[in-house]
Amino acid sequence: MHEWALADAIVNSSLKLAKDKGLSKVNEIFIRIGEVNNIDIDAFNFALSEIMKGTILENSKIIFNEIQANLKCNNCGFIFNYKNEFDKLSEDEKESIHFIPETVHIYIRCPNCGSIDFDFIEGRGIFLEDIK
Amino acid sequence: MHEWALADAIVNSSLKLAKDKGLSKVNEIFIRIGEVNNIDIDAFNFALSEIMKGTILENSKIIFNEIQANLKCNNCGFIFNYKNEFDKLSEDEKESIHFIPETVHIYIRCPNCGSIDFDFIEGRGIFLEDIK
Amino acid sequence: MNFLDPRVDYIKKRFEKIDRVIGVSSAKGGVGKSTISVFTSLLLKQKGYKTGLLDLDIYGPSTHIILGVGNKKLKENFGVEPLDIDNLKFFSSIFFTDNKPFPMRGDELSNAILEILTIVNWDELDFLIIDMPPGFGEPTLDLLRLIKKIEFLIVTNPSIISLETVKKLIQTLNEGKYKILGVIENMKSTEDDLIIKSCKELKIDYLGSIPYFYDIEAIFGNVDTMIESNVSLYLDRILNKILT
Amino acid sequence: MNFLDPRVDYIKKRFEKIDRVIGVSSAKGGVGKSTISVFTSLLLKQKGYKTGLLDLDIYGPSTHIILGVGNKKLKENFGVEPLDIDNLKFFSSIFFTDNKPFPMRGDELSNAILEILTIVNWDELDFLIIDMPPGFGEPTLDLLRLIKKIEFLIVTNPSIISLETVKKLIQTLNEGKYKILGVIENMKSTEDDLIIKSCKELKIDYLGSIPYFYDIEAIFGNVDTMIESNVSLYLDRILNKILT
Ligand SMILES: Nc1ncnc2c1ncn2[C@@H]1O[C@H](COP(=O)(O)OP(=O)(O)O)[C@@H](O)[C@H]1O
Ligand SMILES: Nc1ncnc2c1ncn2[C@@H]1O[C@H](COP(=O)(O)OP(=O)(O)O)[C@@H](O)[C@H]1O
Ligand SMILES: [Mg+2]
Ligand SMILES: [Mg+2]
Ligand SMILES: [Mg+2]
Ligand SMILES: [Mg+2]
Ligand code: NI
Ligand code: NI
Ligand SMILES: [Zn+2]
Ligand SMILES: [Zn+2]
Repeated sequence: MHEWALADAIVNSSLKLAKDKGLSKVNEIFIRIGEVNNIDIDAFNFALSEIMKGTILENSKIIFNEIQANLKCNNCGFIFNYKNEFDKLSEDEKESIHFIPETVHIYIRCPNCGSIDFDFIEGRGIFLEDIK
Repeated sequence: MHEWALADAIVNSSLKLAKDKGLSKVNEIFIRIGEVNNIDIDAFNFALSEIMKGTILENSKIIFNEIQANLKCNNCGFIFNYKNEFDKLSEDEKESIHFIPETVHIYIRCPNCGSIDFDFIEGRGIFLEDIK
Repeated sequence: MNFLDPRVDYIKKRFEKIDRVIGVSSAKGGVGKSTISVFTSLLLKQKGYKTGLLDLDIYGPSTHIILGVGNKKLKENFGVEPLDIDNLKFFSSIFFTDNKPFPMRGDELSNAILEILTIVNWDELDFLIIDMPPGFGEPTLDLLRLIKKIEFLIVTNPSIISLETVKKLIQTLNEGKYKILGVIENMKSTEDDLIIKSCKELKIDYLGSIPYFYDIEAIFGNVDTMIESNVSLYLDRILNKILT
Repeated sequence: MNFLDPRVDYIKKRFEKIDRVIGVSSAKGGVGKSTISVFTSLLLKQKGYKTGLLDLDIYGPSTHIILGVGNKKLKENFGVEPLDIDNLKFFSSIFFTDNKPFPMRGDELSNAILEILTIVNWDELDFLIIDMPPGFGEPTLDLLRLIKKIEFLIVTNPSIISLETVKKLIQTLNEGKYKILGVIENMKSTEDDLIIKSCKELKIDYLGSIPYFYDIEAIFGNVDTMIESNVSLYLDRILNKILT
């Protein structure tokens, strides 16, 4: 479960942000999750709550904001939905993307022109949106 | 005057856009000019009107939208105004930037941390905004 | 921004006046792309072709060293005119960098490349030779996007390490149906047929080899000597195969 | 986006557990960065140091070829664990690319690098050796930004072309006050002192040279033979200078 590392990173940033904001207790954590990262939310959630134990984040409510992924082709300008392409991939390919989302450039092509040269418009990465 | 080439490029794109829009005569051309390109507006204007002669763009009013340049440091996050740094440069350095704006990375540093690793937020490039 | 970048169409227009655009590529560094780019363009102009040489390795420009060209001020004429070296038209970013380091991220690099393709006024050419940097980033992707008629001259040395990366380049170009002229095996010093065999497997023309010349750099900077050199002798045979 | 990217701080935290981070760089391609990265990490682990090797040349990964490592599934444990090769911890993007071409623009490359630095769990190390790609783009800029304690081992071959680019790298690192361990002159085959002289001018330590070994690739893939090889003999003397 490499979700543990991602959870650890989120906790690390949340603690820093809490300090910056002068919070002595955190109750809500807002996390933005890009579809491409294909996170196992249950595992991620579990990891988060385990790692938060004994910190000012303990028992915080985690609010996930899941963002659909869209890509734009630099060759033909076509904007396309990630999910459709993702569903066609093998389990191994899906797993590679789960670890290193940019490997989409290896396994996916622009459905309009076949180009390898496209970019994420949105839906990539895990971000800390806010804490309260 | 390399402004001639830039004017030629704008005319080329304006004619294409006019075709796409189905216009048989163009009266106004809106051009966005980034501060970094340091365009000689008079020369540019002159070149434009010369090149437009005999086309459906002839006698169009040119409306320039000049955009101040701001940069953001990837190393320290500092956002800084381009003009202040530009004014410190030699004539040769200014000329290099006029031709290839990215040479700012050679001649300018983040005023906060000294890093070479900054990006334009805005104020780079010449764009065709619209025609009417 | 959703405004129209006039460079994209203008570049296509500029390149309409250029008959053949040849990217000297390998994705691997240090195999002789720059060396072969320079000798190729010298040989082509010697044969009477209107020839241009564009150094697109902006992080590590080398062709000016091989040609022996220092900092020059370029003339302006509907853009900037490439330098005229005894009828070879030459452009490198070094004319604007004072030969200083030019570190930047890819989107800035892409912008610099588009600007160069926009402003350099090659006028009519039979051949434009483009010296490519290593890697698979903006320089390659932008050329693939903007200059569909580009042909690739692929350079490797007789090494399993280079071959591995070169194979990936060929795979990518094949997939996009770009034209590959073939592979040049540079710095060959044994009879090893690793590259020849691999070309067969990849169904790519093996154009020939250039031996390892110990003292090749001794003639750099002297255009006439370079044209008369053994490097040119070998390269000429290779070029004749792609001139038909 | 203005949201907090948790990777930036997490990478710094991960690297707190690594004593010395050494980037093997030159900005020029084909000078032996990957070869020296591999031999260096093998020698360090042989001396008993906890050593990691990270291949950051994502467009043209080579260290797996030199090490003779094929595709492997990595274990997951607070991220992914690097491959253990007889006590050398090794990570390359090839474990996730099926050894296919991986073309992408710089911002995507930067994202891939940040992801790798975030998820790879090196745990405690005495040395992490990073095999750098050529160029001056995201891989270099991101390391300079994220790992301030990084030290640079600069590789060149005895060529005026390589030297030109290497000089630019040194200039950039000096300006940012990064630590430069010194220069290794690889593939030396004559007594030419171009590089030695230039190091003096640049006030950079010339750490020594490694001869041109004709058949170096014959031992690639055989870790034990590599450690016993002449390459290691030469490199070992050089490394002793930076181990103090
Ligand atoms: N045929 C050859 N024999 C010997 N040395 C060569 C040969 N071709 C190129 N070189 C040398 O090899 C090095 C790499 O060549 P270069 O053209 O810079 O490669 P690239 O552009 O692929 O990085 C240079 O030092 C160059 O002088
Ligand atoms: N000392 C040496 N003698 C002979 N060949 C070498 C030596 N070091 C490296 N090489 C060869 O030179 C080529 C480039 O080396 P590599 O490590 O891939 O360079 P880089 O990582 O800088 O691109 C490879 O084919 C490698 O086998
Ligand atoms: Mg992008
Ligand atoms: Mg940018
Ligand atoms: Mg080169
Ligand atoms: Mg390498
Ligand atoms: Ni996972
Ligand atoms: Ni001008
Ligand atoms: Zn497309
Ligand atoms: Zn800064």
